[in-house]
This record gives sequence, C-alpha cells and structure tokens, in this order.
Amino acid sequence: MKKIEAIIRKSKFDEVKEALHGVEVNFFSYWDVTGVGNEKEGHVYRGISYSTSEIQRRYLSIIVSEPFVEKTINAILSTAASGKVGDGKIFILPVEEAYRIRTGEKGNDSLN
Amino acid sequence: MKKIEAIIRKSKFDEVKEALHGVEVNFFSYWDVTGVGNEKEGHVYRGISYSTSEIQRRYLSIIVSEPFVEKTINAILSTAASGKVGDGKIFILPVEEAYRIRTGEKGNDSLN
Amino acid sequence: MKKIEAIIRKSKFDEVKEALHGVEVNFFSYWDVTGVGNEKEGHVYRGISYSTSEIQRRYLSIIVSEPFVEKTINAILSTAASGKVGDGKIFILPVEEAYRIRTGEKGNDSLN
Amino acid sequence: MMVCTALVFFMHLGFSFLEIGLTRQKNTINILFKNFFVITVGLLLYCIGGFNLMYPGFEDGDMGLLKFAGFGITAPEGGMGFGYADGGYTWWTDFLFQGMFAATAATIVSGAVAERIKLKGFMLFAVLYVGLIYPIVGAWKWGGGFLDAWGFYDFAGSTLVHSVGGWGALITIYLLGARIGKFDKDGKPKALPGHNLPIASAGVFILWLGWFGFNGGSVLSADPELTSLTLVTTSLAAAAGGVAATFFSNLLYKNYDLTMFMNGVLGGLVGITAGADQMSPTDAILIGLIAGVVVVLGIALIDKLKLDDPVGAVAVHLICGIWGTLAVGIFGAMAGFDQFLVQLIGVGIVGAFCVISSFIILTIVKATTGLRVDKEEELNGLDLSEHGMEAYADFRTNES
Amino acid sequence: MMVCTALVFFMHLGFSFLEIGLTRQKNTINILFKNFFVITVGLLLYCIGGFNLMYPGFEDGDMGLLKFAGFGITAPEGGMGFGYADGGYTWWTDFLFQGMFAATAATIVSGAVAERIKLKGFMLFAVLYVGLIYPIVGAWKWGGGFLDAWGFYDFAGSTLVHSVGGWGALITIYLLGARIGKFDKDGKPKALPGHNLPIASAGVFILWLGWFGFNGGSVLSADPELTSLTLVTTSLAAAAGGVAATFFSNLLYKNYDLTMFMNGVLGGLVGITAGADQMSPTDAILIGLIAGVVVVLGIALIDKLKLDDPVGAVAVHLICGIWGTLAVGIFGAMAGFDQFLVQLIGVGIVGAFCVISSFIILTIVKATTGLRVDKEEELNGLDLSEHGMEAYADFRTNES
Amino acid sequence: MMVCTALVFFMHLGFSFLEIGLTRQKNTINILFKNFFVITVGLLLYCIGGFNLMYPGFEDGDMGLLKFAGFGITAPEGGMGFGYADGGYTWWTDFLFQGMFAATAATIVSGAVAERIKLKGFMLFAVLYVGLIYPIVGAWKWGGGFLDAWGFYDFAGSTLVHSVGGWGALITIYLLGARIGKFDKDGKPKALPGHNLPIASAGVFILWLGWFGFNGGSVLSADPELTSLTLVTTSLAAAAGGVAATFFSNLLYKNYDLTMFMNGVLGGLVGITAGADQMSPTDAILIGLIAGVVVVLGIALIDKLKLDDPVGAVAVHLICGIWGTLAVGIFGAMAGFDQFLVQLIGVGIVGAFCVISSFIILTIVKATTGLRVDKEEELNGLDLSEHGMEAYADFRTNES
Ligand SMILES: Nc1ncnc2c1ncn2[C@@H]1O[C@H](COP(=O)(O)OP(=O)(O)O)[C@@H](O)[C@H]1O
Ligand SMILES: Nc1ncnc2c1ncn2[C@@H]1O[C@H](COP(=O)(O)OP(=O)(O)O)[C@@H](O)[C@H]1O
Ligand SMILES: Nc1ncnc2c1ncn2[C@@H]1O[C@H](COP(=O)(O)OP(=O)(O)O)[C@@H](O)[C@H]1O
Repeated sequence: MKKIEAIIRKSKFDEVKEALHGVEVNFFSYWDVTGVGNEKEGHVYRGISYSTSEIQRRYLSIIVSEPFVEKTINAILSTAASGKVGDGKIFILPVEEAYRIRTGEKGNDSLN
Repeated sequence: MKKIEAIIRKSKFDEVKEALHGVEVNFFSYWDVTGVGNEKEGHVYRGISYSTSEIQRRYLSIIVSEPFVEKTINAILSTAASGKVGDGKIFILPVEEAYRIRTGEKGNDSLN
Repeated sequence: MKKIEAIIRKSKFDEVKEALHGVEVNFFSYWDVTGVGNEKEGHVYRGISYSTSEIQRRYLSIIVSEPFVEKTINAILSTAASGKVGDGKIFILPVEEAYRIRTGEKGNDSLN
Repeated sequence: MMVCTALVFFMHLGFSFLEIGLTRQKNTINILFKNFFVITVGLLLYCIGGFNLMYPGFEDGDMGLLKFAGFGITAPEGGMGFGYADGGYTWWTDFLFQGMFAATAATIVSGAVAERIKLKGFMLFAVLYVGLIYPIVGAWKWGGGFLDAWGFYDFAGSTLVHSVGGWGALITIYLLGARIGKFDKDGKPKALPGHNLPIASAGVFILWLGWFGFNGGSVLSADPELTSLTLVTTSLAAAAGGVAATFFSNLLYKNYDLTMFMNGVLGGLVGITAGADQMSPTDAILIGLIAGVVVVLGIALIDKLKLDDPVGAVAVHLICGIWGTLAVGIFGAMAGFDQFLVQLIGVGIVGAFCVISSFIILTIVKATTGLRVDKEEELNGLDLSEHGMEAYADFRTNES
Repeated sequence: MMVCTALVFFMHLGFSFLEIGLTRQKNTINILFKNFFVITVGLLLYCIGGFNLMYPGFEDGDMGLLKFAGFGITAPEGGMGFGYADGGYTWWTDFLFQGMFAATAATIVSGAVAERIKLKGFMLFAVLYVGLIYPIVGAWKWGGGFLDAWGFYDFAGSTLVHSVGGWGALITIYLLGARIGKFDKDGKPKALPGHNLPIASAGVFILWLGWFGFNGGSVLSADPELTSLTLVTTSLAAAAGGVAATFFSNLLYKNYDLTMFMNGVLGGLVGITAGADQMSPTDAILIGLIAGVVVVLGIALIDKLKLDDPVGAVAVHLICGIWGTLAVGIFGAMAGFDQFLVQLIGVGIVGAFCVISSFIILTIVKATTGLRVDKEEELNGLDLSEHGMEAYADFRTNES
Repeated sequence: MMVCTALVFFMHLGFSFLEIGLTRQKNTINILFKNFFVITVGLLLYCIGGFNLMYPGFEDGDMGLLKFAGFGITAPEGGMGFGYADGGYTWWTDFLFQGMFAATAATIVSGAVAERIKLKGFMLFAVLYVGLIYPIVGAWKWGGGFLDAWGFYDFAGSTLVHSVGGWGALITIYLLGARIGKFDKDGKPKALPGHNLPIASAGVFILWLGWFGFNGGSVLSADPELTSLTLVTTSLAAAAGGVAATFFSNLLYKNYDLTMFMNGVLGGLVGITAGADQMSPTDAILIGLIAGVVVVLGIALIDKLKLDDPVGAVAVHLICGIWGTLAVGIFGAMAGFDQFLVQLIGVGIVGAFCVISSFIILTIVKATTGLRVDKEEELNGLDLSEHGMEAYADFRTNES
C-alpha cells in the first residue's frame, strides 16, 4: 500500500477527480492548504501592490494498493498540469497497514 | 514510531478522543477534510436534489511509539464505528524520527 | 527524500518561514490544525470558565532531499521554540518518490 | 408610527442574527428557517385572527371561550389590534405594528430551543403559541381585559411580550433537555461557543434600533415629548445594562466577555420596556444597571439548574421582563406599594397561564410531531439532517 | 417620504447581501464592487440626466429622439423625476427617491449574471441600461407617456422596475451562458450552493424592510390611510409568498429549503408591487400565495431552459413582476377584463423593448469590452482574477 | 428628527462592521467590545455631563475651567445639548441625537488603533476623549462659543466630529506604532488584508444610511426643502467620492480595489458634512470627487509616513474632514476668501487643541494602564489574549 499525496491547483480539482474515478480510484480525502512555491500571485490591497508566493492549493491524500499506484499518478499528471509554474507535486509514501473502521478488516481489502 | 492517520465521522470525534485519552494517547492533531467514499449524502438546493459522495470528515494525525500502536487502533475502531457505510479508515505509516521543538529532544522521549 | 511534518505555534510561523528560506527551503505547504497536547488555554464564555487543551496550530509539510533534512530541522528548532509548553513537534517520514506535475520529472529534481 | 412598524419588523433580523451568532454553525439554516417561519406565519395568523374578530361568527366563538373562562372581555373589539384605534394612526398601521409584535414571542422561544428541537414540532408550537396564547394574554391588558382594569401597567410588553416568550422558552427547554455536550458527566456546564460573534453583535445593534420602534411606537401617538423621553430612557437603560453586565461579569469571571455585554444591553432594554414612559433618565439608568447584573446572575442560574439556553433568552426576556414589570412599582412616576403588588400579581397570573398552556401545547407537540431530534441528527447538525443544506458551503469548519 | 428614500437606498445593501450569500465565496468582492458601482454611478447618471432634462438644450435632443420614435411624450418635464412634483414633498426628495429606484434595475441584472460576467462589460451594460433604457420605459408610464394615457397601472414598479431588470437579466444570462459546472455533460443541472446563507437571509429581511419604503414611498403623499394599507398588503403578500414557496417546494422536493423561503418572500413582494394600493389584505395574500408557487416553478423552469441564474432574479423579478402587473387586472379595486388587457399589453410592450434594447446593448458590450471572463479566471474566481483580493482572507475555504 | 437619531445610532453598527471587516479575524471580538463600550459609556457620560450642565454646581465648575482657559463661554447653557433647544424638537431628542454623535469621535479612533491597543488603555482614552475633549471643542461652535462668533461654519461636524476623531486617531497611531508585520525590515509597507469584506461593505452601506440621519438631522428642523437638499448633496458626494476613489486608484494601482471604493464613499460623506446645506448638487459632486482622490492619496501618505491605520480612519475622517471644512469657503453659498480663512483658522485651532490634549491623555494612559499589548498577545490576537474567546469558533482559519 502507498499513500499518494498530491498538491494541485484548486481549479483543476474537478478534472482530476473525474480522472481518478476513471481509473477506479473512488476513495480519497482532500483539504485546502496554502502552498509556498515558485508561482507568484499579484495582489493589491488598499494601494499596496504586492506579490505573494503563498497560494491556495488542494491537498489530496489517496491510499491505494500497489497495482493502483501508477494509474493514479498518471491520472493526476495528465489532468492537473496546466504547463505553467505552480502546477504542484505528487509524493509517494509507504503505508504499513490500513483498517476499515466499519468492519475492522485490514489490508488491501479495507481500501475499496 | 508510527503515524496513525484516522479519518472518522465528525459526530464520533468526542467519543474517539475520550477513548484515546483512556489509553494514554494524549497528543495528536486533527483537522477537517472532505472525504470521497462510498457513503452518499442527500442534499437539495433550490429545487435541485442531488446526492454527493463528498462528506465532511475529521482527520486525526497521531504519532505514537510502537507499544502504543495497537491500543490506539483498537481505541479508534471500538468508538468510531457506527456500522453504516462511511465510518472511515485508519492508516499506519512509518515514522523515522521525532523532535520536541521546545527542548530539542528526539526519539520516543519527544512523544509524551 | 523525506517528509518533514512540523506542528508549530501560529505566532511563530513568519520566523520559521524566513529561517526556511534562509536554508534554501523555498517549497512547502501548510494548513491550520487543532492540536491536542500538554498546553492548556484558558477561555471564558458566558460565565463558564474552562480550559482547553485544544489549540490552533500550524501544520507544515515539507518534502526535502536527504542533504536538506538536517538544515531544515535545525531551522525549525531554532525559530519555533518559545521554551513554553506547547511549542510543537517535528516528525520525519520516508518518501519513496516525488513528481513535479508541470513537467512530469521525478526524483530529487522535482523538488526545487 | 409606520416607521416604528418598520423598525419592529427589522427586529426579526436582529433576533435571527443574535440566535445564529450565539449557536454553532451546523444549525444556522435551521434557525434562519424558524425565524422566517415565525414572522411570515405569525403575520398571516394575525391577519386571520384580526379579520375574524371583526365578524361576529368567529368573534363570538373566541370571546365565548374566554367568557366561559370567566375573564369578562365583552367589548366587540376586545381582541388585539383594534382596541385602541382612536389615536392619530390608522387601523392598518395598528394591525401591522401589533402583528410584528406577536411574532416576537415565538422568536424568543426559537433562540432558547435552538440546536435540538424538531422543526415540525417547533412549527406546531409556534402556531399555537402565537395564534392563541399570546393574543389571549395580550387581551387581558392591551385589549382592555381584567389586568387593565386592575391597574396593571405594562407599557410596551416587558410582561405581555417578553415574559410570555420567556415562559414559553423556559418550559420548552425544561422539557427538551440540554444539548449533547452542554453538561459533562458530572453535570458541570461546558461552553459551546457561538460561531459568529460579529453577526450576533449586529443582532444586538439591530434589536436596540428596533426598540426605538418598539418603545417609541408604543406611545401610540405622535406626542413628541413623550416619545422622545421614551427613546432616551430606552437608550440609557440599554447602555447601563450593557455596562453593568460587563463589569459585573468581569468581577466574577475575570474577563471581558462580549456576549455578556450583548446580553446586558438586551436585559436593559427588556427591563425598561414596561415603564419606558414613566421613568426619568436616572430611573432608567438604575433599572438598566440592575437588569445588567440580573442578566449575568440569571445566566449562571440557568446553568446551575441544568437548563440549556444557548442565547440567554430566559435570563434576558423572562427574568429581566419580570424585573422590568416590577420596576414600574419601584421607580418612576407610578411607584408605590400598591402598584408593585398589582404588578406582582400580573406577573404571577401571566406566568401561571403561560406555564400551564405551554405544558399543554408541548404535550400535544410531543404526541404528534415529536419534540426533539434524535442523537445522530443533533450531532450532525440540523442543517444537514432537517434541511439537507449547509449554511457556509465554501468554508472549512472546525467545530467539535 | 425622506425615510422611504433612506429605506430604498438601504435595499441596495439587501440586494448585495442576497447576491453574495447565494453565490460562491470566490466571487464575493466582484459582486460587492458591482453593487457599489451601480448605486454610485446610477445616482450620478440620474443626476446628470435629471439636470439636463431641466434645460432646453438636452431636453430637446432627448425628447426629440423619443418623439421621432413616435411615442408622444411632449411635456417639457416628460422625463423621470419631475413629472409628479406636485405632491407634498420636494423636488429634491423626489429626485433622490427616483434615483435610488433607478439603480435597482441594474442591481437585479447584477445578481443573475454573477460569477462569470466581465467587470468592464457589466459596467458598460449598467451605464447604458440605467442611463437610457430604464428612464425611457419609466417615462412611458410615470413620466406621463402613452402607457399612462392608456390606463396601464403599475403602482411601484412590478413592470417598470422589476420586469425591466428581469428582462435585462434574462437576455444577459442567455447570451452569457451558464457557469462552469452548473450543468453536467448530460445537461442535468447541478447545485452550486451559496456560501453564506445568514448574509443572504439578512438581505431578504433588509429588502422586505426596504419595500416598506419602496411601496410606502410610492404613495407619494403623506396620506396615512393609503400608505398604511400599502404596508399591510406589502407585508401580507411577502409572508404569503414565503409560506407558499416553502410548502410548495417541500411538496415537490421533500425538504425545507431556506433559499426557496427567501425567494418566495421576494416573489410575494414583487408580485404586490404593481397593485399594493389597490388590494385588500385578502387579495394581497392570494397574490402572495400565487407568487410563491410561481417562484418555485419559475426557478425550475429556468433550470430546465439550461439558463443559469444563481440568485433566482428572473423568477423573482421578471416572472413575479409580470404576475403582479397582471394581477392588477384580476384582483383588487381595478380588476376587470379591460384592465387586464391593458396590463398585458403594457407587459408585452415593455418586454419587447427591453429584450431588443438589451440585445443591442449586449452586442455593443461584446464587441468592445467583451462579455465573459475566460475559463481560468472563472475557475479561480473573479475576486482573484479581476480584483486581486480575497473576500475572506483569514478563512480556510472549501469550495469545489 | 427621532428617526434621524435612530439612524445615527445605527451608524455605530456601520463603524463596527467596517472596522471588523478591514482587520484580521483574530481581533474581531476586541473591536466589537470597544464599539459596544464606546456607545454605551459614551451615552452614559453624556447623560451625566448633560445633567450636570443643568445644575449650577457642576456647570460653574466646568465653565469656570473653560473660562480660566480664556475661551469666553459664559452662557449658562453654553455646553452641548441644550444650546439650540428652540427648534421644533424636544430637549430629549436633542440630547439623544447629540449623545449618539459624541460616541462617534471615539469610534473613529477605535478603528485606527485596532489590533494592537490595550483594551484598558483604550477605555481610559475613550472616557476622557468623549467625556472632555469632544464636548469642549463642540461648545466652541455648536455651543455658541468663540468659533461660532467668528463665523466658522461646520454644518454637521466635518471638523467638530470627524476631525476631532481623526486627530485623536493620528496621534494615537503615532504613539502606538505599527502592527507587527505592517512594515518589513526595509520599511516597505505590507498588506494585512481585512478578513471579511462583505461585512465591511455592509458597514459602508449602513454608514451612508446613517449619514441621512447625521446630515438630515443636523438641519435640526423639519424644513423639508432644506432637509431634502441636504440628503441629495450627501448622497451625490458619497457617490462621487466612491467613483473618484475607484477610478483614481485604478489609475495608480491598476486594479479595482473594493476597499478604495468604500473609503472613497466615506470620504465623500465626510467631505460634504461641513457644508451639506450650503451646496448645490454640482458643488456636492465636485466636493465628493475631490474627496475621493484625497482619500486615495491620504492612504498612501499614511503608509509613507510609516503610520499604520488599518481602516483608513485618518485619511477618511481627518483629511477629508479638513477638506470638507475648507470646501465651505470654496464652493457653495458661503464661498469666499474671508470664509475660507475663518474655516482654515477653525481647522487649525481645533487641530492644535486635539493634538495637544491627545498627547496629554495618552501620556496619562501610558503611565497608568499602558498603551500597547505585548508582542505575544498581538501575534496571538487580542481576542484570545484579552477576551479568551474566538469570534468564529467553528471556522478553520488561515491567517499569517
Ligand atoms: N517540497 C515540497 N513540499 C511540500 N509542498 C511542496 C513542495 N514543493 C512544492 N510544493 C507545493 O506545490 C506547489 C507548486 O509548486 P511550485 O514550485 O509553485 O510549482 P512547480 O512545481 O510548477 O515548479 C507549491 O505551492 C506547494 O504547495
Ligand atoms: N483510500 C483512501 N484514501 C484516503 N481516504 C480514504 C480512502 N478510503 C476511504 N477514505 C476516507 O474514508 C471515508 C469513509 O470511507 P467510505 O468508503 O465512505 O466508508 P466505508 O469505509 O465504511 O466503506 C471516505 O469519505 C474518505 O474520507
Ligand atoms: N504524538 C503527536 N502526534 C501528533 N501531534 C502531536 C503529537 N504530540 C504533540 N503534537 C502536537 O504538538 C502540539 C504541542 O505539543 P505539547 O505537548 O502541547 O507541547 P510540548 O511539545 O511543548 O510538550 C500539540 O498541540 C499537538 O498539535
């Protein structure tokens, strides 16, 4: 099992979600984070123009079993990219175990 | 050391928290996320009935030393379950090191 | 590659961020969480005085390549500490792979 | 007078804001819905009743019932809304002004029972309480009934509006029980903080503004001197109530509690309502100061009784309403022991009637629609479980 | 009358709140900006136009144009704002009252086109619509033009204000297209829930309050009887509209939808506007009840037509505006087949004119500033892309 | 007049909303608390002072003090609130209207010092400023003092209310220093965006509404022509101010800044306040346009001076207040070089007095309660550190 953490543009979320469903990844959790990165966003507030590298991003946390890892990554890579700086990142972390709270089952069975 | 990520129903949080305190797990962090899963929730907005699989969930991040892993999992499993679809998941990830910022100590000592 | 998760006081964030930039760690994501820990905060609401161990904290998620791990930890340790209970924790988790969504590159190259 | 009607109408936004702001976000839509329900249905009920009172058929029935109960209200226009149509304003204005008042009683209840009452149950309760109990009590005094004959004085409704609402609130929260999490296993009260204090504060400002209409309009004439005195006493009592509550609660609890400030202002306003036209500014300030202290103690008392009143409606409307009614016998132009006694009796009779009738109504409600939502629904919030909507769909929430 | 002007001014806050509350947080600043723009520029335009109408130079030009078009408006003061300056109020009050009205038409459009229109395009549209179309139509009736001569009746603007705004909204959303995500691939409507229902509810309360000024002030005299009757009919229609919409939508969709309650109240208010001074309370309630049902059906209809109207402006202002105008021929003192026919013709002519002129204006807009923001900007929200600011900078958001 | 009093009262909600909206969420409760404090304590102080002025004892003392200082105010009713009680309204109304005004001066300061002032220090400052400085200055003109004798004109308080507040704000923010994070190490200003722009916008709408009462009520008579002209000039100046500020700031900074729109509207309102009854509509528009530009430049100037004024109080109230006072000598019925000079002198004297007295008061404050919270408290927000509460307990926040 792997944990796939994807940090994407909020405006790409709907497309990414559909692509994930397309490869049978129907379970995940997400929340919004502030990303500090290369992209700069111009703001003006009361006459002060400033540009910030702190941008709202969406954080997806997807735990999948090994056979799904690649499909998932490809689904995200192909839909979340706009080609402009700031498209985000995908990270893969090892997961040792998973439980489904409802039934108590564990292992890959608990994932779907 | 392990990181225990638990995604639970918000309405179960108070019970889970007490159970965790019951097994001496007094330190953790949590935040609210949107979960995409099997459970569907019915909504109506301005005459449009729709059901969504995006549901607010609470995300608990608990880092514990090995001896606590099982107790923690059992505490969550026994309190967070309602038996209905959508009760959530628990994931176990490896943690290599931990530091307490206040003192700089590391290892298991830093955890409590 | 490692994932550095740091839970810090919100009031220390600006200093931490500058310290990170100081050691060339220019990329990370953060969000606010509720921390359950040793620190207690006194509140009063409509005549009910109560103290809570649930305190708002900021959660930093920083993925760095091995050579940066130590610098990053030191940068955080030296700026986030106030010496009072509740300064927070740093956790190090293994990361297996990283991708830059914009270009699809992977490995350490994708991190900066 | 028409302006006052508009201001009294606007109080319903004030109540809505106050109630929303002092409760948790997961029940926001439910509270708003109840408030819209109360003002619209209240007005319509009032219209139906008002009209019927003009035609013999219903009037006989209604009055007959009351006659049977022995309260000698015999004048054809003995009901609400027509009794004093001899001033410098029209019947229409009076109807609307009174109609806006009527709904207030149910709105007061709405705040106290928030976050756990079943929507259908509340709707049934509100219809019966606004449609029957409030006008019956009102007729006793403003309709020229027996309380009026005895010399009971209640200028703009400390008893007739606020206490009537407050008693209803008290009985309902008693039967309903506390919200989950309000008391811990040992019975110690816990804080369930309101989710939007700016909105709640705005509610208080709007209510204060509305009180200019409430008390100002109750002069029921364009006499500028009396009306303006009324506005001065109203404002001073509000100011004094707020200040007293803040500093008294600061003394007790060692913090500057904004919600106590708000409740103190409201307590002062409710306290002055019964005698706003009888008091000098100094009297008004005294009444307000005492009301402010009373509110703080009242809120603590409610907690001690293991009752759960999220917005402080009982302390503000019932306790300060009683205080204000009695104050007419203590301060101002009408003060005197006899008057005090009459006020006390009036408070007692109205209280007894409201308590009994609330019990009866709530028993009916319990038997038919049910009174309280089930545990799961309450934990998830009434917005999702009763309305299937979220009040702040775009915001990440945080509550426990 | 001056109070009414203040209340009508305050309606602009009501509209702003309603529109904000029913849309997503990422477009909040944009909507607020549009509302500020409409009220300020509307007033200034009105001032420029009003003054010019007083001096022969411009007046000749303007009237000549209209004369040329064959609508026999010949009186020198045939324009807006001066035509009925014979009552018990001053020219200045009248100017301001009318000026506050004028901006309303554009505000109605603002809500419907929210979340996707280009700011510059909207500003251009608003200037032309408020500066030209609204006063031309207004002159036909309130300025003593041909509709007035035919006996067309529109007390406070069901047609002249609300339908004019509503037609503009309809045409603009038709040309603009739906928001991304409003319809799925199969054309089924999806919900894009509003982000702040307390604010939206406050908007409805404020609008209701403002309607006291809107309808009350349109009596244009201090006749207390008529004014107060107007307030009663206005309030009862609002209450009836809200109740009807709620229970009718509960019947259809099996939930208690707060936003339907709100739209129902507004529908009732718009519905009564044309004949507020001609109706008995019972008539008003009937008009309101029907308006409530009409709003619910109207909203469903708009969805079915694949049009996207986030706040329900077309259902509330256009459809209920038409209903209200026709209702003058069906209910109340003026009812009669002839009157109904005149009303129908009036609705038709105004509709045709607004549709055509909107098309022309929007074609100009499209050719110059452009009408719709591009996809990326829309997804990121207009607040960031057009203003570079966030409405709630300190809150963690959640929208999809 | 009573309606105007209600509207002026309501301005306090407007100020609260504006100040909250333009600051960060972690200081919201603190700001609300200060606003409640100012209005309630302000009213009570006013009442105490007002009454004392009616009894020889205090009056002699007070006037003696002032006599000693050499400002020949000798009339027994020389203080505020009684001087012009010869119009068509009652003493009570006048008291309340003036009392609502009085608190405004401290409210203006409240906004500028937000997010870092110590609560106790502010309370002490407000008591002294509202209780002493404001009435002393007011007596010079409205109380029939020497400024009045010289022919200084200030219709509704551009100088007597707004500048008095503005000077206090300027001195306090100078002594207080900027918020942490407002200027970077190189002294370049950074943005600390307001957390709730809908609420801030509502504040502006409410203030505009309140200004109808502020300026309309200051006519202090029921002369409908003058009152209505005043409302027209007030509204046009507001509109012009908003439009000018928006487009001027768009020119400078290339974006459509909603907060500049809001400040521009307020600048226009403050600017017209001194001469609202003396101006033609065209004059009003010109005054407003200039005020709009002045506000934008003023805000930039404050930043350049390394002062930190989160809500723009100095630019709006002080700078536009001065501009409005001087404008009486430039535009309208009273224009003329002599008048301009008198206006200038009046501005100068009031300014000097406010600056000096603010310095003295703040020195006392610093020595007793302390002026500024410590660093930790400021970073954590005053809501937690001074009140132990959160304004939006259920929402996940985001600020930096
Ligand atoms: N090492 C990292 N750890 C955590 N988050 C990161 C890291 N690098 C980038 N991110 C996230 O990804 C977002 C996009 O990265 P950015 O550098 O702006 O664009 P790009 O990947 O196109 O060069 C950032 O805003 C941040 O949220
Ligand atoms: N593979 C996953 N990765 C991340 N989060 C998941 C995953 N599977 C489930 N979740 C989270 O758990 C929640 C409950 O899962 P769901 O499938 O609805 O119920 P159940 O576990 O009872 O079958 C989801 O809403 C989602 O937040
Ligand atoms: N084991 C843990 N897992 C996750 N978060 C933790 C853990 N321990 C501490 N934290 C986070 O760190 C914060 C500070 O810890 P606390 O125990 O209060 O202070 P200290 O580290 O100074 O003893 C907590 O509020 C919580 O958010």
